[in-house]
Amino acid sequence: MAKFILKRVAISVVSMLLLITVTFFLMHAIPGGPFSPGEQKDLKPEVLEAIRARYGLDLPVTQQYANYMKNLAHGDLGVSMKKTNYTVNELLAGSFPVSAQIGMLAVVMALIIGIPLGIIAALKRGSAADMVSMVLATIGISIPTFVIAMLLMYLFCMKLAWFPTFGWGEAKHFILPVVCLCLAPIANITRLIRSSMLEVVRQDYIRTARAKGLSELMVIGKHAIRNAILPVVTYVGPLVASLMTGSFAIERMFMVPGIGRYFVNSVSDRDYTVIMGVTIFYGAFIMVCTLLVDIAYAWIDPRVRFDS
Amino acid sequence: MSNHLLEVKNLRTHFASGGGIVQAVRGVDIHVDAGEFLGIVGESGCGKSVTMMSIMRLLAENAAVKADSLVFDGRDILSQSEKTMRSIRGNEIGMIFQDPMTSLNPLFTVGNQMMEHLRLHKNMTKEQAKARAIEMLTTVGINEPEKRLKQYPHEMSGGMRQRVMIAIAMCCNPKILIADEPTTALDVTIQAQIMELMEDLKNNFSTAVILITHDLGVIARSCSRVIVMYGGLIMEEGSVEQIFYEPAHPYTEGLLRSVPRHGIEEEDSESQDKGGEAQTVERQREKLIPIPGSPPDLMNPPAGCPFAARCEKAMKICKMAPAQLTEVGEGHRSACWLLHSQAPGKDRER
Amino acid sequence: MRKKINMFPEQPQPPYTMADKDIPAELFELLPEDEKKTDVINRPSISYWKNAWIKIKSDKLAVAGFIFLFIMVLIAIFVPIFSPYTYDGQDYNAIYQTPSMEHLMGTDMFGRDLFVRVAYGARISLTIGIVTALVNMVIGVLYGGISGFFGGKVDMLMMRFVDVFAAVPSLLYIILLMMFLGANLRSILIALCLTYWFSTARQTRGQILSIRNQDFAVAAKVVGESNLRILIRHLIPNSFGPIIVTVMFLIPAAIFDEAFLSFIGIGISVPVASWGTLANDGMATMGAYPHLMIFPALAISLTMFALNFIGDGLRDALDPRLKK
Amino acid sequence: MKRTKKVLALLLSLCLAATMMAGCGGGDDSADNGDGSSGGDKKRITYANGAQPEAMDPVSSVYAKYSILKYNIYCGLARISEDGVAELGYADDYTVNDDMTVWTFHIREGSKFSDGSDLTAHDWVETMKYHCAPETAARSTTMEEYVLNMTEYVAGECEWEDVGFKALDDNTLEITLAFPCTYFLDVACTYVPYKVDVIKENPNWAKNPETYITNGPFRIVELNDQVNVLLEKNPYYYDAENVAIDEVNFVFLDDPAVELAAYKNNEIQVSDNLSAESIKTYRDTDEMTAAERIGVNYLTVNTNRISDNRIRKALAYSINKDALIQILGSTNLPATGLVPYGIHWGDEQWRDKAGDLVTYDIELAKQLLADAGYPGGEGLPTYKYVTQNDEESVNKAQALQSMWKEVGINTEIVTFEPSTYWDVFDTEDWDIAADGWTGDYDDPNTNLFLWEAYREQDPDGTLKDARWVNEAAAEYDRLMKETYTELDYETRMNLFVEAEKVLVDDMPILPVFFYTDTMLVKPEVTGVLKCYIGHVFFQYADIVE
Repeated sequence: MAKFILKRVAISVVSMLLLITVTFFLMHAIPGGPFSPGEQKDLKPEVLEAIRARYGLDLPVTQQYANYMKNLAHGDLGVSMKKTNYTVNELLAGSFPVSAQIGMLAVVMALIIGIPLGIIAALKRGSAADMVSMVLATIGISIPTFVIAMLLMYLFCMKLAWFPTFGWGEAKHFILPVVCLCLAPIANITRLIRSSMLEVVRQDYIRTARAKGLSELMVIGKHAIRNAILPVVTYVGPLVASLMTGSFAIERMFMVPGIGRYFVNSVSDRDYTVIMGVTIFYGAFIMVCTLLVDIAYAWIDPRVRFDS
Repeated sequence: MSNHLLEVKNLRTHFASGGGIVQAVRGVDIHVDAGEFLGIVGESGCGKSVTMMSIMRLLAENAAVKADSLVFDGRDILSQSEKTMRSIRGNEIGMIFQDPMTSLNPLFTVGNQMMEHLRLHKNMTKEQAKARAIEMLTTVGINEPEKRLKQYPHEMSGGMRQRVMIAIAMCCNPKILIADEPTTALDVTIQAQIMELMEDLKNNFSTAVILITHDLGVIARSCSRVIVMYGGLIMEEGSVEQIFYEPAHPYTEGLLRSVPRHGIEEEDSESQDKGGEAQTVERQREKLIPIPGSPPDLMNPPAGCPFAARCEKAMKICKMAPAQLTEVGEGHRSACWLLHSQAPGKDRER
Repeated sequence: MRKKINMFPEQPQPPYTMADKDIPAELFELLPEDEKKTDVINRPSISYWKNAWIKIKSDKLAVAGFIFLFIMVLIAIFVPIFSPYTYDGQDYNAIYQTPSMEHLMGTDMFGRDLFVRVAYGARISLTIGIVTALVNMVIGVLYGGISGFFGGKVDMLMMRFVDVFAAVPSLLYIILLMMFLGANLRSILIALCLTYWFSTARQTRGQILSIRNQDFAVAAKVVGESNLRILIRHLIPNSFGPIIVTVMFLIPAAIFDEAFLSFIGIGISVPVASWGTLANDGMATMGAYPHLMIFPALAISLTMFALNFIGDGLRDALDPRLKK
Repeated sequence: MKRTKKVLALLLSLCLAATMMAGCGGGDDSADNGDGSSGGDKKRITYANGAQPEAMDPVSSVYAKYSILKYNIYCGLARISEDGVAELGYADDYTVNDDMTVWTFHIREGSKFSDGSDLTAHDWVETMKYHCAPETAARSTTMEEYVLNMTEYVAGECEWEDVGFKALDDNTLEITLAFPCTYFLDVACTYVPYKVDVIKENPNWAKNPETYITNGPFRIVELNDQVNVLLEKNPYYYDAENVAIDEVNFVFLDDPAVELAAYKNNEIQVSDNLSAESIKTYRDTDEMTAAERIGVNYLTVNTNRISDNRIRKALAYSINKDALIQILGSTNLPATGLVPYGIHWGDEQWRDKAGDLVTYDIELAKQLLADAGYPGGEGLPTYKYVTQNDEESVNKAQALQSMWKEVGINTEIVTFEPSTYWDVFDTEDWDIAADGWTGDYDDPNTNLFLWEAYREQDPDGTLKDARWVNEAAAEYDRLMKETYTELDYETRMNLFVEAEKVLVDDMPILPVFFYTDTMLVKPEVTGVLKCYIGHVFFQYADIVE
């Protein structure tokens, strides 16, 4: 187990290095920059140069890269080039908890709703319940999130005015974003569980369990679900990572002060340090989530535990 | 006639499938007595497993079971509640399956899987169940049972897993053990060990065993009585000797000619006293003749004898009507028109 | 399947039983060889692909999906050709019209016919979906195939490479690449093609690994076929079913991502519009002219529906593990 | 069963942990959630500020997103009056010399910062010294070109002592200009004092309401990143007695559709980031006000590529501005020249007095095109039209594309993000580029100076080769140069008229719109001022039931 984790951590470190490097140079390769002369016509070239020098942008890119890596080694992600006075660490610390909060709620909702729905669909295969949950699940993955967000916004914020259109901190601000975020995962989990459940109930060990005279509750609740849940565990890792790090569309629509907006805005602002910070954070978070999922997987599935 | 432990009369099991109704079992009579070792043999798809699953009422929802009588231990199986059935399954009737690699749940320890129904059926405490599990593992010949209880199926070999399966099936002291091709997926040497184990268990626990197999060799060494099935019907039944030395049905003959019998070969080296049988083996090894053709389509079963199309002695009547089981000897019955009084001699050459 | 059917239909009474004593003697004549066979319904052994085809045909949702998609393709091809309107033809006397016989889906702020624009958007979106899926399939299958087939160090290296890149948030790369390449259809295709193939590669590798030691592959090796030939002729075709399913689900993913790029303003360039752009534009005036958003959103959603149903159908039909 | 429970328990605890984290992070916004609910019996106005200012620090903040906030929390030597014109602010008196180059302001006695500390003429000097110091490397400019030697100081070419910005005593500020300026009072509105000692001491001052010390009608009490800034009335403001509103909540909404919904729901009371839909909804109600802003939206033509001014004029005359305005659903006015409404000539609108120079005339456009040798556009290349990728710019581009197609001119639209657009603009790899400008003061110069030759220089001092460099341009420069020294008002205005005619006659730029500022204000809210440069002021506002 320890060896397995070590190996995974090693891969993650290499991945991170590569991620940082590729992002860094790709970011510098795209046209424009945080202090482009065209955008700041009214600034004297000398002043612009001074600003660029302050952020080390006057150095050759390779030198900037070296400096960045040096700071990174000390855990310093630098200061935002656009949001003056804010360090990237501060920005992440301020916005991540918000995204994490709604993300985690959405994950929990997705699990609580998706798993039973999928199980019911599989057990009552071909029944009306199956059809309904599958159609619902397909709807969930067929409508783009931003369209759903817009529709909910239109209906509940504009027409019915049940929810505020902006603001943050209270339960009423959470509900719509969480609903939007969890729809697609519910759909995916339902479908995943259904298909894995269908496969599992055909397995010999389920027949064995029945032949032992176990009740249906035991057969399904103990023997089938645990096996059927394995694919979901694999799915939940990346899901947790992507939901907790925020969705740009949702956060923009519902004015959520989360990290997801930095993800896109930093790129269009060419806020180099924030681009890097968000990427590193996101990449690391994904890797941690994947690692946790693998550990959880091994915990549930003894075969993996010993194979490593 | 209820003195049989299990008595099945005119069992019919049909499946609904996309294209129509599959008549998997089309009227089968089986009886098993306490302590008996019954073998059921036939090609895959002949209905032998479905018959057993029908008895256990473990078929999928798309199956329908009908029988003139299906009585186990004085109780009518078909009219029992699902709850009663659960108390029969695993408790009074144990069952083991073909592939030990997939028949155990990979995510639970062996001990967990052994103890769950012990606690359920016998109301044992955890400790009692554990003690019983250890005892059973020892009985089926597994070393260090306490350690094994904590292991997961994938940590064991196939043979050992089948022993565990047997232990699971036997630990509630069932009256009948149904073994559905228990050795097919195993190595030849392991096969012998498993069969030996089953014989021992039958003797020690006076459990009746129904052994389903397509391996005549396995039948020959262990069973006292044999049923030969084909196309959802019983073709022939009788004692091992009757079936092997006086087959009364061309299908049984065909089977005997087509199968190399490892089991017997091995037993051969162990027990020299069955010289005659050894000779048979010799003869058959010289000339292995497969039965041409393929089994009938049970979605549209033939009106007559299901084997007619492949039978080299088939007559016109064979295609028109099925033959009923006809007594040919003490407890030896065969369903073949050749046994009809008007039929020509059995040795008519084609 | 749930229909109540009589599970035990009446069986014809056999004309004779063993108990009959007066069966015509000719019936005990040997059955001629040619008459024997008539009884055996030797169902032709059905190949994997034929079986899949039969299954797919019986899957109503998948068939509906195929039909919808086919109609959508026809619309995409023919509506822009035969419509009296063009996707960029503006008519200031007809702005913001609601659906009518003249304009089936109404008109937008420039008086452009929305139906033609949606049809034209279908070209863009479907092109993006299909091209992305195909390119990724080719890259992924080859990469995964080579990795899985050669195994060992090659596999280790190739898969670590995939691991590393797959760990990276792909959307960020799509955005960066789009900015690098400029906002147009070609850039979208390049960006999506560069970032999607990891899952296909991983899956192909898994498939190849699981079958490369099966008899037929070993047999081919014994016969002396070259590695490449074994890979292309034997292994890849045999692992194609599950891969096709994965690739199938790439199409909706690509269409979605393109819509998202449009949403954040780096999609394809005006006046050409994809469904994503149309839906996004429609949002701006959703309160007053909901049709501008509803029709493109419907087009996206229904197509996603169709693609998902087809994907599900294909999975049921092609995935050998799910065989009944 | 047990293990399954464990999984659930793990998930739940993870969730709880996340919630707790969030709780800690969001702890400081518990008092107010920026949701616009009115705070007790206080008079509060909630205003949607568009997107959040990218920086709260006045030396780093470049865009209007911050300046609206800035002029509600800071006040300069002069301020914008209730009528929207410049009047004295923290200076209660001023004198100016005859050639309009030395302005001496008298700062009000007893002026205070919002923390109660003294505010003197030295604070203005310190502010300018800090803002313009080369080592500050400020991203925003502060009208430094007006002050003698200030640009040199910014560039590090001279000492602070040489700069014409001096405190003669605690209450006297003497500003020596680089050139004569009649409208300097307008400029003086922008000279606001920062609390420089705090700023220098605490680099994080702008993130904390405690250290965010200002001198305007309001001061900051709450700062929630990405959510809102809450202002309260500043009791130390010199004119505090005339500020009726207790609190102004600046919330950050970057989507006009959301803003409209918020306004409809009365979550915000003042909205000025309007979509076409909002304008359509409220156009004929009293809640909407539209006022001219001294800005003009125009297209710059690459005269190097389209050197024939007949083609440029054809482009200009084929723009149906009325239709364009209707399509975009805006309240902008068709630009008939380059000096917009809102610039005055005496008491009249400058534009009305100077007359219309460009109108929609498609026949003329076709004629011009034919004269240039391209009848029906035959033989013309497809022009590359570059623009930003925001919705309005893209819509405008599509409409223009279609209008030009009418006369046979084909264009290709290429969009860029705001962050790269101006770099692309500088590459001059385009034929037509979207552009626009909002002036700073009520004088034609604020718009017309844009096309003076010096603006078109590369850093090495040479003229950019793609820009307007022909004889007409030389004539234009000459006329503009005269306006700087001409002190007679009428003569000077007439020089501007002549210059504008030269410009429009050669058409290096194609005027499209004069901007108007639209704003929605709930009926119970009065006195919200939108000034001629588009800024919203709340100091004169009130809520009446």
